[in-house]
Amino acid sequence: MLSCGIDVGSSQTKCVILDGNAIVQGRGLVHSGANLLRAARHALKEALTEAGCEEYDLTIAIGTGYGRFAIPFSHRTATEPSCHARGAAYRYPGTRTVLDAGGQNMTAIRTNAEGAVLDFAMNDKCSAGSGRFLESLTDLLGIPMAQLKEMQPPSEKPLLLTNVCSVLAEQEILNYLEGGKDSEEIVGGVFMALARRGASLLRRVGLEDEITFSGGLSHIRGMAAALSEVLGHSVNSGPDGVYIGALGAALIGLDQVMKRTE
Amino acid sequence: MEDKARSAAGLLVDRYFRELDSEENRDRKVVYLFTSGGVSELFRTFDFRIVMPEINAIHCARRNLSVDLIHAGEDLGYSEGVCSYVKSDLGLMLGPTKGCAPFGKIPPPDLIVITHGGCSTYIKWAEALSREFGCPVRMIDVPFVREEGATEFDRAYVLGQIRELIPDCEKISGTRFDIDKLGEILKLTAQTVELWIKLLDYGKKRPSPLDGFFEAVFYMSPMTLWRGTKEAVSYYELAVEQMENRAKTRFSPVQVEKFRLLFEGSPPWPRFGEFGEMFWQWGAVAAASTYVRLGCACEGLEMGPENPMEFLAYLAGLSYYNWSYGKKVRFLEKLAKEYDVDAIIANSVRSCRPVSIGLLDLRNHFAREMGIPTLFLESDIADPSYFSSVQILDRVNTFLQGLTERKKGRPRRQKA
Amino acid sequence: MFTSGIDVGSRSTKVVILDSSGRVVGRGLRLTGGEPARSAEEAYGEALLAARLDKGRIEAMASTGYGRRLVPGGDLQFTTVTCHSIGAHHAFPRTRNVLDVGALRSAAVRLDENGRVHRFRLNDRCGAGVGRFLERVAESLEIPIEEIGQVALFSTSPQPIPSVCSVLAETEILNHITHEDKPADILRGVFEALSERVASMLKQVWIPEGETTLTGGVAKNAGMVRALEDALKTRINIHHDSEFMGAIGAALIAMEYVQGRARAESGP
Amino acid sequence: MPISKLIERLRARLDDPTYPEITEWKNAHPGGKAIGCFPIYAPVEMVRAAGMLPVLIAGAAGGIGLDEADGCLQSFVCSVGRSTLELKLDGFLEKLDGMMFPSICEISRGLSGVWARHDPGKPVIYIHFPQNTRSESAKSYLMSELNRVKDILESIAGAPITYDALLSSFARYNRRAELLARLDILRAEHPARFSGSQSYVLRLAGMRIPPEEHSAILEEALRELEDTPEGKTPKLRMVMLGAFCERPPVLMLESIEENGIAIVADDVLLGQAWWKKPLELTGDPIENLAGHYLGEAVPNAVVYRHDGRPCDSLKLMMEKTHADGVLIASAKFCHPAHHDNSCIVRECEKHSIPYLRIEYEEIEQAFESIRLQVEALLEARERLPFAGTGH
Repeated sequence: MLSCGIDVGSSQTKCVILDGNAIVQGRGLVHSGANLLRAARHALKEALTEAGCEEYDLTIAIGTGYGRFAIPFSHRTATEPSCHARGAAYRYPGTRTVLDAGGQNMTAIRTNAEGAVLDFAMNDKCSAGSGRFLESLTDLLGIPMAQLKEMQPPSEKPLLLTNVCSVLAEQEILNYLEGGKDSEEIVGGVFMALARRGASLLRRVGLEDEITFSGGLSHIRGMAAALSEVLGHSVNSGPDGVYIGALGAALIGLDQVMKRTE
Repeated sequence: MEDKARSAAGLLVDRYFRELDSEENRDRKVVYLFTSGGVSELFRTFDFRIVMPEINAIHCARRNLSVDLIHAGEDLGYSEGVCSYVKSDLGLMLGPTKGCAPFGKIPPPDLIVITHGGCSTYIKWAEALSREFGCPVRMIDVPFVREEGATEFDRAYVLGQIRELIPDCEKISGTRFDIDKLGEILKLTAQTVELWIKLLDYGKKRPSPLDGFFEAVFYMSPMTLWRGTKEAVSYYELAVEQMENRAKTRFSPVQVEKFRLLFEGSPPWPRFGEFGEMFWQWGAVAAASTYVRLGCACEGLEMGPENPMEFLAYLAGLSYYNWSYGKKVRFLEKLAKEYDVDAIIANSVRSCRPVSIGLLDLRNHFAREMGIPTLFLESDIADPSYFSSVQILDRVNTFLQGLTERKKGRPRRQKA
Repeated sequence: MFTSGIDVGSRSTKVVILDSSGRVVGRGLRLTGGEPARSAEEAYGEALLAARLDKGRIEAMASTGYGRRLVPGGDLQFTTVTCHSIGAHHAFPRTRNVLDVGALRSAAVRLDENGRVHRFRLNDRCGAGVGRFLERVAESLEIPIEEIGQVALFSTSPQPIPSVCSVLAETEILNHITHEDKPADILRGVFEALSERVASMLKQVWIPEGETTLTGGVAKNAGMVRALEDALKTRINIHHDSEFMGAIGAALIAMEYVQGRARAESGP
Repeated sequence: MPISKLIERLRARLDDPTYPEITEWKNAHPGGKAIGCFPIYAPVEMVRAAGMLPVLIAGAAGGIGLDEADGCLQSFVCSVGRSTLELKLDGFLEKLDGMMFPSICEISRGLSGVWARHDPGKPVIYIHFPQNTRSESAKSYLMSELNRVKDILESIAGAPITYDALLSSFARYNRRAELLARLDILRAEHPARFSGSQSYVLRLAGMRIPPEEHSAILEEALRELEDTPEGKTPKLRMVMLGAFCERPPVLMLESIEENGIAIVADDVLLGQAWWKKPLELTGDPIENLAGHYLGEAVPNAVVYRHDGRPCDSLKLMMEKTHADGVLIASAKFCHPAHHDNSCIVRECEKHSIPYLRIEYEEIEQAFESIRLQVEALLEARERLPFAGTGH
C-alpha cells in the first residue's frame, strides 16, 4: 500500500511517496512554472521512478500547496499548515512549533505530538513573497542560487533592511549597492531580515520547543542559521525540509486509508 | 426562504436616497453628518435632509463604483495612503460626477457637522467638503472612551457642544427648536434600538436563525438612515417577526450550522458577497459581530429618553469605534461568551485606523490567552485592490479546516 | 565631435554615442548585475566598437540612472528625470508629457513649452517595480519577456488583476494559471492593471495639450503601450531607441557641455 | 566648542535606544521618575512641575528592526507608531515610570490602549485635547482633563504639583521657546551659517533632557554661531512642511541640503514650538494652560481650526523666511499630513510656488529616491540651456 503527497507550491512542486509503514519510498522536486499540472506530473514521475512503481500502485494521493486544486489525480486536498505540522511532527517528533517559509507565504504553526494544527499565523499581507524575493535577489546581485545557498549570515552587526515589502526592499538594496555595500553583506542582511520576520511570526503563535524550519527556504543553510541566531535557540532543519509539506500530505493520506480500513 | 427583512431594508435605502433630492424636499435644508457618534435626531427635529458621507461611500462600494471614484479622489491630490471612503466620497462629490450617483443625486450641504467620534479623518473630510461648498462647519467632539467608560466631564462636554449647535440649526433651518419634538423622535430611537438588539439577540439561538454579520449589515441600514422615525420602528418589528418565524422552523442561513463565528472589523464592501461565501460554504455562520452594533446599540441602552438632551449626549458616546482597546476586548469577551462562538474573525481594513489598530493584539489575546481560535484577515472597506481573494480564501480555508479537525475530537489545544 | 551617455539602470546598463548632429552612431547594452562599473565598462566598449571609434574620440561623457555615481570617467552626472525628458523631447519635439517606466522606478514628467522639466512625480510605494514585475510574470508564464506584449494582443477576455501590489498580483496570476486561463488574457489583465497605476501617476502632472512620450524598456512592449493608450485615451510616442532614451539624454547634455566649453574658450 | 563640533557631539548619542540620558538623570536625581510622552504635544510642563523628567518617545529612528511591533501593528501604521511600540517590546523603555498619549490621531489613541497590554502595572495616560476649540465647554473640559492628568502624575511622583511649581515650569519652557525662536531667525537669515539639519539636531537633543538643560545647549549654540563664518550660498531656500510628528532622519535633511537646498524653516518636533506666545506666569496655571491650548497653539494638522485653512502655516513661514519653495515632506501613512498636503499642493500650484512632495519613514536609512527628486528639481531650475533646442 502506497500513499502519495504532492505539494504544488508557487515556485517548486514537491512529491513524496510513503509505504504502509510511513517509510519514504520516493521523492520528486521540480520547478512549478506556468503549467502546474505538468509540474505535478513530473514531480510524481520522479518520485514513482525512485520508488520503482507505477501511478496505479498508489493507494491514495493528497494534494497541497497553492496549486493543490490543479492536480486531477489527487483524491483529496489539505492545506499547507496541516501538512507542514503533520510532516514536521513526523520528521522531528519533538516538534511543537513549525515555521514554513515558502515562495509566497511564511507561516508559523503551533502543533502537538499528533501533528494537529493548534494555532497558526501567516505573514502580513505586505510582507508576502519572501521566497520569490530571494530568487530575484540572485539576479539583482548577479549571484547564482547555488552560491546563495552556501552563504552565511554575518557574524558582526548585519545590514538593517527596513522594508517588509519585497518590491521596496529591492529598491533599498539598490541604495545599499550604490552606497558600495558588497553582495555578502546584503545577502546576510536579507537572511537576518527574513529570519527576524519568521521569528516574530513564531512568537505570535507562541514559541514551544522543538522548533522545526520547513518549506523552500529551509534548505538554504544561511537562512536556518540566521533563524536560530535570531531565536537564540536551535532549530530543526535539513536539506529535506523542502519536502515536509508533501510528506505531511502523504501521512494525511495514510490516515485516510487507515480510517477506511477500520 | 426569501429574506423579506432584507428587501424591505433595500426599499428604505432606495427611498432615503430618492427623498434626498426629490422635488417636494428641495426647500428643506441639508446637513452633512458623519455617522459614528452622529446624533441625527437633533437634525430631524429641525427637519433637515440628512446626508451621511460615509453611507454614500458604502453604497458606491457596494455597487462597485469605488474604483473610478477613488481614482477621481486621487486626481484631486489625495495620496494612496488616504482612507478610501474619503477618496470615493470626495471623488463622487467634487469629481466629474459632481454628486450624481446612480442611486440618487446627493444635494449640496447648507451645514456640515463633524462628529469627531473615533476618527479624525472626519475632520479633514468635512474641511474638504466645506472648502468646496463654502458652508459652515460645526463639530461635536466626542472624547475617546477609555476602558472605565465615559466620565461625567466627557458627557458634559458633549452636551455643551450639542446645546451650542441649536442656535446655528435654528438660523440655518429657519425652524425654532422644539424639545418636545426631539423627545418624541428620541422615544422612537429608543424603541428602534431595543428592537434592533432584540433582533441581534436571535444569534444566541442554536442554530442561529440569522447571520449576525453577512445578513445583519443589510438589516442595519434603517438603523443608520431612519433612526428616530416610525418607519424604522415598524421595519424592525417586521424584521424581528421574520427572525421569530425562522427560529420556529429552526432555519439557518447556512442550512446546517457547523461553526458559530464572531466578526470584528468592517465589511470589505466591494467583495462582501464573495467574502461571505468563503464562510457559508463551510457552514460557518456569524452568530454575532461588532460592526452591526457600532452605531448606538453596543450594549443596550442604560438610559431612557426622559431627558432628551442628556440622552442625545449619551447616544453620541456609544460609537464602538471610539472605544479604547481594553473596552473593546472586554466587550468581545462578553459577546464570545453570550453567543457561544467557536472562533473569532478579525478583519483589518487598510483605510480605517480606528477599526484596525489593536486587531493583532486582539488576535493574540483571544487565540493565546483565551484559547478561542482567532483568524486575522486584511482587506479594505472600499478599495477592491486591497482584497486579495486568493490570499484571503487560502487563510479562511486553512483556518476552518483546522476548526473542523479540532471539532472531530482531535486532541484539544493545550494552553500556551 | 562625439559624446557618449551612460544610463546605469537597476536592471540593465545602456550606452550610446552621438555624433555632433545628435545622431546615434553606437549603442551598448549589458545587464547591470552586482558590478555596475564593470557592466558600464563593457557596454561602453560595445558602443565604441559599434561606432568604430576609440575612447580618445569621445569628447565628453555624461551618466545617469541609479548607478550614475558608480561609473568611472563620467564627467557629468544627471538624474533619469532630466535625461529621459531631454531624450524624449529630442526625439519628439512636441512632447509635453514624458513617462519613463523602468524596472524598479517609474517617473512621470511634465515639460514646459521649451521642453524643460516643469513638474514630475515618481511612482508611489505600491506602484513600484513595474518592469521587474513584468519580468516575473513572463517568467511564471514561461513566455520570453520580448514576446509578452505581442501575446497579449490576442486576448479575447482579459482576466482582471485587481491587486495594486505586484507581489499579491503574482498570487492572483498563479491562481489564473491554476484555472488554466489563456496566457494572452492573463497578460492583457496585467497590462491593464499596470497601466491604471502608471496612468494615475502621470495624471498628477498631465497636461492635455502636447504629446506624450513613453521611454524605458517597457516601451517596446506593444501590449503595455496599447493598454496605456487606452488608459490615457491618447496616442503615445514610441521611439525605436526608447530603451536608450536616458543615455541619449545624457549624451546630449554632454554635447551641450562641450559646446558651452568651446564658447567659453573662444571668448566673447 | 565650534558649532560643528557641538552638533557632532549631540548627534553621537541622539538615537541610542537605551536612553542613557534617563539613567544619567535618575542617577543625578535619586528617586526621580521619568514619563514618556508620545508626539506631538503632551503637557510636559506639568510633568516637569512634578519634578519628573518628561521624555519625548518618538520611535527609534532606524536604530532597530520593527519585527516585534510588526506582530502587533499592521504595515500601514506609521513608523513612529510601530517603532515606539518596538522600543517597548524590546525592553528599552523599562526606565519609564509612565507613558502619556495625546489625542492627536488614531495611532496615538490606539497605542494608548494596546500599551497597557504590553506594559501592565505602569500607568498609561491618555489625554483628550478638545478638538472643538471654540466650544464654550471646551475650556472647562480641558481643565478637567488636565486636573485628571495632574492627579495621576501626582500619584506617580508621590508629591503634589503646586501652582508655584507649575508656574516656574512654564517659565523654563518659555525660556527654551524663546531661545528656539532666536535660532529660527538666525537660520532664516543665515542658512549658510546655520543649516536646517544643524538646527534639527539641536532640537532633537532636547527630547530626553529637562528644558533648562536644553536651554543651556541652545545658549551655547547661539554663542558659537555669533562668529561662525558663512558657508556657500544655497541654490534654493525651502520651507519643510508635514514632518510635525514622525522624525525625519537627520541623514535625510543632510542629503537634501548637501545638494544646495537650504531648509530655512520646518515644522519638525512641533511640540517644542507648540505655543504662539509664552505661557502666562500669573493666575491659575491649569486655566492658563487650558486657555493657551485652545487659543495659542500653533496652527497644525492635528488640532481642528475653525477657519479651516491648513495653508496658513505655509504662507506664514514663507513670508517670515523669504523661502523660494516648499518641501512637502510627510511621513508615510501619516493621515493628517496626507490630507493637508493635498491642500498645500493646490496652494503651490495656484501661486506657482516650486515644491517637492516627498515621503519619508523614520526607520529609513537610504534616501536615493529623495535625493533623486531634489537633484531633478535643481536640474530643472538650473535651466540647462540645451533643453528645448530640440536639434
